[in-house]
Amino acid sequence: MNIYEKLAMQEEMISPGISACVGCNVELTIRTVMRVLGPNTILAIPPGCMGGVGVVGWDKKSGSKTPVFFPLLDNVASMLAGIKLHYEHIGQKVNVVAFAGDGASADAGLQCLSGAAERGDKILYICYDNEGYMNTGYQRSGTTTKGAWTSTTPVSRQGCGGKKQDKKDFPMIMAMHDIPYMATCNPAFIKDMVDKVEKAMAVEDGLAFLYVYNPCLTGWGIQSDKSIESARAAVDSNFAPLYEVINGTFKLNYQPKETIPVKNFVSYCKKFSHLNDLEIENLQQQTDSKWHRLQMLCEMG
Amino acid sequence: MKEIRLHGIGGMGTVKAGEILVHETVKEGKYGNSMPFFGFERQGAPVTSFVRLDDKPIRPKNKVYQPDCVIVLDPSLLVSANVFEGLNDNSIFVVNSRIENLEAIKISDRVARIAYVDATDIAMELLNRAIPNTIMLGAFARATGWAERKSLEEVIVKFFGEKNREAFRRGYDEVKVIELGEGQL
Amino acid sequence: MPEIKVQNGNMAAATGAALCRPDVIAAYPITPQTPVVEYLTQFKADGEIESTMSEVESELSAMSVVTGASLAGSRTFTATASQGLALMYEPYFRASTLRLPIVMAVVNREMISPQTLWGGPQDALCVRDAGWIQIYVEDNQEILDTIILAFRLAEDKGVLLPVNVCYDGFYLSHMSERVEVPDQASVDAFLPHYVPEHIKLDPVRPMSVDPLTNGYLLTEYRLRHTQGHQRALKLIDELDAEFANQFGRSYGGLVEEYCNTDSDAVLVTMGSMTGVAREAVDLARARGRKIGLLKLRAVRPFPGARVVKAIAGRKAFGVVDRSVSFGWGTGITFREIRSAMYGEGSNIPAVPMIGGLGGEDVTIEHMMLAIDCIYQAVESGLSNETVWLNKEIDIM
Amino acid sequence: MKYISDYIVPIGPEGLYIIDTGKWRTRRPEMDIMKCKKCGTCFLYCPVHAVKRHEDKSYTIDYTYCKGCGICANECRFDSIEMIPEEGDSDA
Repeated sequence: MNIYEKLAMQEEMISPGISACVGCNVELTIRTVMRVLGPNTILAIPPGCMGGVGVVGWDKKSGSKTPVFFPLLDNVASMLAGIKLHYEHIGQKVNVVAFAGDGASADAGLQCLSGAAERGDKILYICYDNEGYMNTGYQRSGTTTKGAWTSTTPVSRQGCGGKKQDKKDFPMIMAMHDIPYMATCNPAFIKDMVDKVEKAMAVEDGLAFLYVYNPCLTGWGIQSDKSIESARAAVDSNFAPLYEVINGTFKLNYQPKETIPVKNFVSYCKKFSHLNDLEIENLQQQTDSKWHRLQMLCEMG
Repeated sequence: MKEIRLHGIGGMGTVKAGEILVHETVKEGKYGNSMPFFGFERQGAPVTSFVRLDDKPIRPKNKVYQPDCVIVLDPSLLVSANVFEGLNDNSIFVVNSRIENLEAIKISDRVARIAYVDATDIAMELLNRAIPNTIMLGAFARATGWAERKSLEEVIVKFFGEKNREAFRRGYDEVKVIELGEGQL
Repeated sequence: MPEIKVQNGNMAAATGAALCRPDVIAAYPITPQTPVVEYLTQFKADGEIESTMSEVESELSAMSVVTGASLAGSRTFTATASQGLALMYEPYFRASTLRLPIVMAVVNREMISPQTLWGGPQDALCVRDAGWIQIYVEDNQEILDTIILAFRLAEDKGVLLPVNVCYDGFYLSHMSERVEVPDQASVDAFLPHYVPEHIKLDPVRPMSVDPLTNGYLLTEYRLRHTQGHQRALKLIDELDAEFANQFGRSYGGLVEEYCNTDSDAVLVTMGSMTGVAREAVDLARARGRKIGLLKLRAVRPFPGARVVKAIAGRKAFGVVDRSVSFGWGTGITFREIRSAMYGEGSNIPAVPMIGGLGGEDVTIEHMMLAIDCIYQAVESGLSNETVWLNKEIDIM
Repeated sequence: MKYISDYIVPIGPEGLYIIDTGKWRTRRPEMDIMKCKKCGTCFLYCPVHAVKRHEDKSYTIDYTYCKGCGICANECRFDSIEMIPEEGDSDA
């Protein structure tokens, strides 16, 4: 069955009419992954964009049609672990899934997620990285790219500023927990994403983690129709590569036919518009060195 | 109600000895409580433990300030700790010591009976380790009569194994008891 | 058949919890609660309990795991102390506002600074308005019995609230004494299975939990939450009687009075210091003072009516607190008791006293001093400033 | 099982309701059937899943909740979708 048939066949699990921004690729991501996950799922939506837009609704009227709840920003993985322990205790199979932003995952919620990963709690954790606290007005987070404008890393009238620190390499941090399955996804690569959700669902011996790189139209200043195009550029420039780590083995899932410069990706986003050539060159160098490291890890098999 | 204070050194089983006394008294249908003095407990640091024994439920859940009996598990504590502090009149002093160590210190005149035994020596001989607690419980049972000998022996064997039966008996048999009518040693 | 054992307070707590057959247990070690975690994991290793355990990485996760499990329908237990409770605060508040019948032992320990390990209920008293039921106990038997009772209380359909069973660190947690352990069958008879009917995350019947809710509806939830506490106010007394009927032990329910029928003044205490207070009351009475004792057990819901009944008509009362209400300069329960008295129009002299902070011992001397202070108020007809008992004894 | 949810715990119908996101639209995507190659790209990328797939493998756009983002038009490799400005606010 091809991807079109598969997705068309599966029930839409998120009600229409949620108030995500026009063109939001996180809305696309949650709709897609929830179609794959299906009704036998308990969904956690911590504070963040998807909570804000109404995914925690009720009774097929709005939001998720599966059981859904708001965990706290900093305890997503632990609450899910508790739910999963209950279902394991009574011997019932249920997908217990987090759909959480980078703030709830890589910053405030990292301790709980790390603990759950180490303990091998059998949950599926999906982190959508839109590089900041977008639901509260675009503040910086640990995963914001260096140099990016955010409301807490402003740019001066002279055109200087933006985030001073490097982006936290969150998928790599999770991979190094030696969990059974870790994969990166991108909304421009739907088939790849669907495959990875299916693999993650099949994991039975620990935590499965999916990282989705979701450029934020409103927060980053991207035209709504370029939502997917800009996301694709992040992959094609090797800035946000697609790879998976299965029981410690790295595998590259996509090699651009022709790698584009990071500058091309950056040019989609107003949040980088103040960067000078040197700053963009630094981003390019960092991207190259991380890509090189990833290739080495993949070559190790 | 009888109140007891145990002085020991970390690693000697001071707290456990106090608990054993409670186990014995409860086994006999009576009441007791035992509580360590809570510090940062480490090997080699002084440890104090408090025990109360009674025929009826015991209400105070705190430290013992006026003990009727003091058990000292190591002779060094005779010098380094204030083992006579707050002692009740006519109290009983049970100590792991040779007679020479006792002769070197001033015994409180509130002590009416001294019971001493070289428990470290016996422990090294029987257990190959300087853990005098079960020997001292034997000495305590003999010196005070506040614990049933058989019953206490059973509790000790249950907690510490058969090897300690002999240790307890040696303590019971070898302890020397001196009545201090006039506060003289 | 019940079994007579010697247990320290932590073992009594672990044993009580085990008898309630929790489905999921998650706890993180912290002095002086650590042995509770060790005992429960040992029970599990030995096959004595069927609970699923989670060795969490923090108290934040301990509370979060039991919250999640309870949301899915499990009976859950955890335990903590001081800084651990503080770290839990966020999911702690939420457990009560989601009306999840979690039972958590709090092994009371002072809050830092300065760095301290020792006992004192400042930790739990500071979160008394986070919606939980809080019961403070006096001895190890009461720890075990109250945990069993706490599950009945928490899971009652009219209550549906989490319960803290609070006991003093070290003074009870590390003190060994005689404890009668009920047999499993009688506990099973007292405590039926937990079947959630108010909230459950289950794909069979999808529901959303905590949709964004406006203030109008939030007010309704708060109102119902307080009604749960009102129901608990009645039920704690009723369950005490039912428990006594089945197990032969009673603790007075919300409060316990001692030598208080003919008293002309009342001493109020809470927790493990109450035992020494009983001795002091006996001694004072032998010396001709008609002092009565009130032991506060429930702090939430606050047993206003029973407190008033125990104190009203006397000439004065005094409260020995092992906690500080900053800004008031008194102990915490003193303020609560005084509020209850004032609410009933009773304005007799009241003496706030603070003792035993940071695990300092509250001795018979302290309690005799406390009684003296209360009788000074009886004679002067005036309320006192806070008496800091340990400092006063040092000066004397 | 009937849950006793009223005001005990925050569950139930007090959540957010379906928003008429169709009203947000300033431009509407119009598909030229003649140019469409039924590749399904628009179906994959529509964030609100407004593109419907039919049994004959054809695709149409359901405007009920379409927010008019323009992703479908931008992604279509065959230029079969064009964004047309909405005329007035007749459906507002």
